[in-house]
Amino acid sequence: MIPLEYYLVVASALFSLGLFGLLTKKNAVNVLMSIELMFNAANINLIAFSRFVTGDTEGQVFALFVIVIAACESAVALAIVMSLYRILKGVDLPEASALKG
Amino acid sequence: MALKRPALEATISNALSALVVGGAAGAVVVIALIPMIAGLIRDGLAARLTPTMTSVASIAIGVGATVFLITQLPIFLIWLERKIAAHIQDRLGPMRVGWHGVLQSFADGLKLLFKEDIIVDGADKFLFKLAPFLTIMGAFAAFAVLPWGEGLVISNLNIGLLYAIAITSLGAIGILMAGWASNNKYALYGGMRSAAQMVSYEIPTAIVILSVVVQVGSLNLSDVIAAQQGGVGGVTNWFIFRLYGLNVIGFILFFICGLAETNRNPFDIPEAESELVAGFHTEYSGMRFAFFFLAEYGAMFFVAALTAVLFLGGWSGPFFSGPLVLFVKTLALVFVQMWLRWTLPRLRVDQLMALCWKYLIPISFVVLIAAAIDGVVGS
Amino acid sequence: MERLDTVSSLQYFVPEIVLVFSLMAVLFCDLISKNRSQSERRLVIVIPTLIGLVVALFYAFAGAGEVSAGLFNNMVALDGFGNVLRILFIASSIFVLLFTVHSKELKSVHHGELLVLLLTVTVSLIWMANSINLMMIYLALETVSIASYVMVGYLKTDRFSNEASLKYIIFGAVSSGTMLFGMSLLFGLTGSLDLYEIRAALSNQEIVASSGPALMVIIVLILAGIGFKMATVPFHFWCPDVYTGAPTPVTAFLSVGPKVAGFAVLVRFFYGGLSEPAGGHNWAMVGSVDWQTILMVVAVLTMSLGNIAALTQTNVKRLLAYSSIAHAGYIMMGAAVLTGEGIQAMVAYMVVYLFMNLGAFLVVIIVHNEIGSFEVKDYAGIWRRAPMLTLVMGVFLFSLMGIPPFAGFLAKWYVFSAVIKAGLGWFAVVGGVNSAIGAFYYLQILKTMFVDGDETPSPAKPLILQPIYAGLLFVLVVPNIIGLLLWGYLDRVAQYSQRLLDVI
Amino acid sequence: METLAPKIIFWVFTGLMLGSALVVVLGTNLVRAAFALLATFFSVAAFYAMLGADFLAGVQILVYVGGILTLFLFGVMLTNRIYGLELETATFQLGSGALVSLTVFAVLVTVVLTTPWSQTALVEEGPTTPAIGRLLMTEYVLPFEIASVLLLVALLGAAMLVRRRIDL
Repeated sequence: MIPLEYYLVVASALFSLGLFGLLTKKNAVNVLMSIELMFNAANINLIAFSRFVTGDTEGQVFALFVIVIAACESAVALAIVMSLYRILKGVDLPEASALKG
Repeated sequence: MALKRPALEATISNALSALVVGGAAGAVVVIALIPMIAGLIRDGLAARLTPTMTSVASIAIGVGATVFLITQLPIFLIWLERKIAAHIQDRLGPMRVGWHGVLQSFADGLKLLFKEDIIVDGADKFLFKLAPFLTIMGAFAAFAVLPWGEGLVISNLNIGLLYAIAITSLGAIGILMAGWASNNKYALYGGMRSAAQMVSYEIPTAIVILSVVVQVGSLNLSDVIAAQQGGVGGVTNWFIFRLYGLNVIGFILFFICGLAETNRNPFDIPEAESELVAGFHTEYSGMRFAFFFLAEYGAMFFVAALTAVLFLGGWSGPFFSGPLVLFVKTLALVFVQMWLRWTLPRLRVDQLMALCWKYLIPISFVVLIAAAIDGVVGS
Repeated sequence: MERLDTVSSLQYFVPEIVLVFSLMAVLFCDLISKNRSQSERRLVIVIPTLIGLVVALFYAFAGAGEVSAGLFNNMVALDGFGNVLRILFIASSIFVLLFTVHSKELKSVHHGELLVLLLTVTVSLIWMANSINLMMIYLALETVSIASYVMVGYLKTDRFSNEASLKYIIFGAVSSGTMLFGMSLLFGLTGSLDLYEIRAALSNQEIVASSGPALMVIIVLILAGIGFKMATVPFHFWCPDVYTGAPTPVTAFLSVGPKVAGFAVLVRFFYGGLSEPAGGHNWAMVGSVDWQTILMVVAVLTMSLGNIAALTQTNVKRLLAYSSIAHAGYIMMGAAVLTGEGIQAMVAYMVVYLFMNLGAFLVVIIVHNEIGSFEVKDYAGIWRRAPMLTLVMGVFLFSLMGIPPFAGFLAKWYVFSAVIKAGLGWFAVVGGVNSAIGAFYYLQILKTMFVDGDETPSPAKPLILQPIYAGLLFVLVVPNIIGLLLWGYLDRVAQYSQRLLDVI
Repeated sequence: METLAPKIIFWVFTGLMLGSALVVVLGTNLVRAAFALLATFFSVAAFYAMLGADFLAGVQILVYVGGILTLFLFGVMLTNRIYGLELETATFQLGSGALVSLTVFAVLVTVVLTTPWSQTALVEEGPTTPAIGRLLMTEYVLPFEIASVLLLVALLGAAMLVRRRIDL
């Protein structure tokens, strides 16, 4: 059996990769992808803990809600990206910098 | 007649690359089979075989049977479609290779195998090669949960229906990938249309499936069939006859959505040849093209089989039960699919979406709510 | 602490149910009025929204009783704190709804979805402020966020609105992802999602001894999510940009609703999950992490940065954004002292803040309707055109400064006295210095409005107020003027609000 | 054999997950990044299955692959010039980004490995669907209802934003 810590380390790696993408990517859609990696990392944690620590399905229910929320969030986020694209004809974040000060 | 040297080389290299592609295809099919293999190890034949034999024998049988089924079935279906089309249009169709052209598809397959393997300039080569495998994987991995008889199911997953809906969505990704990688605007439009269509129609499909799940109380396909056994003549317990006729609506909805999910007429705008050349597979040729074809017919067969399982009692029949019953029911539904294709005109893209969002989804919710109320009242 | 099941919880849940039904009703009214003229249609959707909010407000007042319980199997709390905030949220939504009616920015867009979103945010703010379960906190917070992303980007043909929305959603998604990761680790550490069970688990000495670093990481990660909603340093980046880009009524709403709810989550999380009552009005931390210091540092940084950055702003909305960051710092002071007085001070501050901040934004909306600009320099000469409006703005700004006769002073007095009572004199001094810095930029606006002349030679034409805005200004300004007279009421509210779930 | 197989599966999917995540964050081609996400989501689903959460694994594939990934692909393809494959995605602050994320990774791993998680005895894996359904209808009924409000609003908001017509 794979011990709990293995899953947690993999989740941490995934989370850090998401963070890295977030900090370095310019394209808004790519940033959103990196954020999805972070959500997935948290979900792995939740499910691993629900298997190894609590032994019930509470963590899985939480993960289920996270998936629902992630879906809603990416739908709205991509809608905003599309809407901005119509105005700017591009979705690189440094371009979207009319708001400054 | 001796071939000129360059031509010979070209032929050999084409044949070799086809073999490589074929080999890779085999590998992918095996990957698609992993859930089935796992299922086999877990429950499948384990009870009937001795422990030492279990793993080896069941893997061999499972893989062998499934590979045979999913590779040979589409070939037969393609021949069937051509014959049906021909007879609907008052002609004979393929007649030359074998009895009534029954071997025509094999000849075509052989031809495709030896065709030059073209990858267009400017294509994203990696994704271009990956797309057909993904599509065929999505279509065939779903077969893992299809029960053919009492205990005759490759992987008796207790989330079987969820797995079936989920894994078929891989096909949409594969098509989108093909459309993108081709670097051809018709292909891209076709791919995007197709993905939009599949994703939209997944909603009513899932809701209709849920209405059946509510009536069964399980996501396991074997349980779905078990719930339909008995009744007068072994027929009246089928779901299509239950819920005061509302399940008939569910059945029709599911069948319509099935057509749309597999991009069949009248919902075949993704590959509408009059608008988009051939849609997402415009640039594909040879073996890879054949893969898309196989995937389409595999998906057709699976959708028909799932319809039969959900509403028509699956492998349990009026007189006798078994794999053959399911096969006959499925073929009957496949025949209706083909019949529709050669009868109905194609929908426009806005009509297609309006049909889904304005009609199918609300109606499917009505069926689901009715099933839920019936369940509450019944208990 | 009583734990109620679903059915018996419903009677305490009437305002929320009213809000959910009215949001569906508004959606329905919007659909059936598709073929009407624009003004008719606006009426058809505004009226049900208003009715829903008013009815919900009525029930929220009626429901502010003495009971205290964990509703829906300990998902949300029913207690004094929550009841006060519930009224606060609904009241601020009513104000914002009336702000939108004649706003020039929102004149050309259809209001249907905006009002549905407003109702959704209102109801989910209530859920967010009352959640006592990690999953509820996360879900309610995300509902607030997702609805407000759309509200910020509501002017879809406007570049600023869209950019603000994109920034908001990216920062929001990042911070919520970070918070989620922290929550998942906390779930693993304590084996529970219920805040009170988490507190019980963290009181266990065995866990405390070995989990110091883990708890530290968890607190930092979760603070990222809450800090985003409160707009405290270092998660305040989005705030000026989003406040500037969003339609002004939405900005006004964001500066009150989600911020207050963020503080409510902070209180629920830290007072409910990570500390326990220690006699009298004091709380003691559980676990081995000194999070009180973290909160104090964040509070000091937040108000200093907010005030200093506000000094150089030329755009009114941006200036008010930094001012709201600074005010978040003052509210945070109340949260960091770990006493009942601290919570009282926070709630008192938030109640007063609602009136003064919404008032200031209303003046901004009115001025923008007239002159079409948010630049401070364009405010020159307003005094000659609209003396009453300028005076009213003066009251709001003096209140925000915390000058004695006005209500803002009362709010600051609450916070500073709570801090001094907890024996943190230096903390109060920092707050005082910050208030002094803050006075500068507020006075600058006033100076522009009163002293600077209008450069245009044409005679100033008087600014005509919409009657609805005049009424709103009156409602908002009166509590600010008679601030000191309201002391008694505020005191009662504050004391009532201190009744957190298990400390009555 | 019995003990080796899960390990092999674990490492295969770990490699697949992290490798494809690397493509997502390091790759220069946006569309490839989106398709690499497919492998990430898939291997996360495999992790769920290994952890005995079969229902969640199905939902992960259904929602992430069937929904979110398709959405991302549409997002990529609609917000870029879609002809020609030079779909570069630029990066910036590579060094500081790497530094920050490596630090975070180091901290997280240290915490994860040093904290004694209070583990219980493993229960037999079984179907989780009924248990999840029961929890959703009893203890978590309020979150369930809130989620429905959230879905409604997200649908409404997203549709409002992308509708091209500026309606009055």
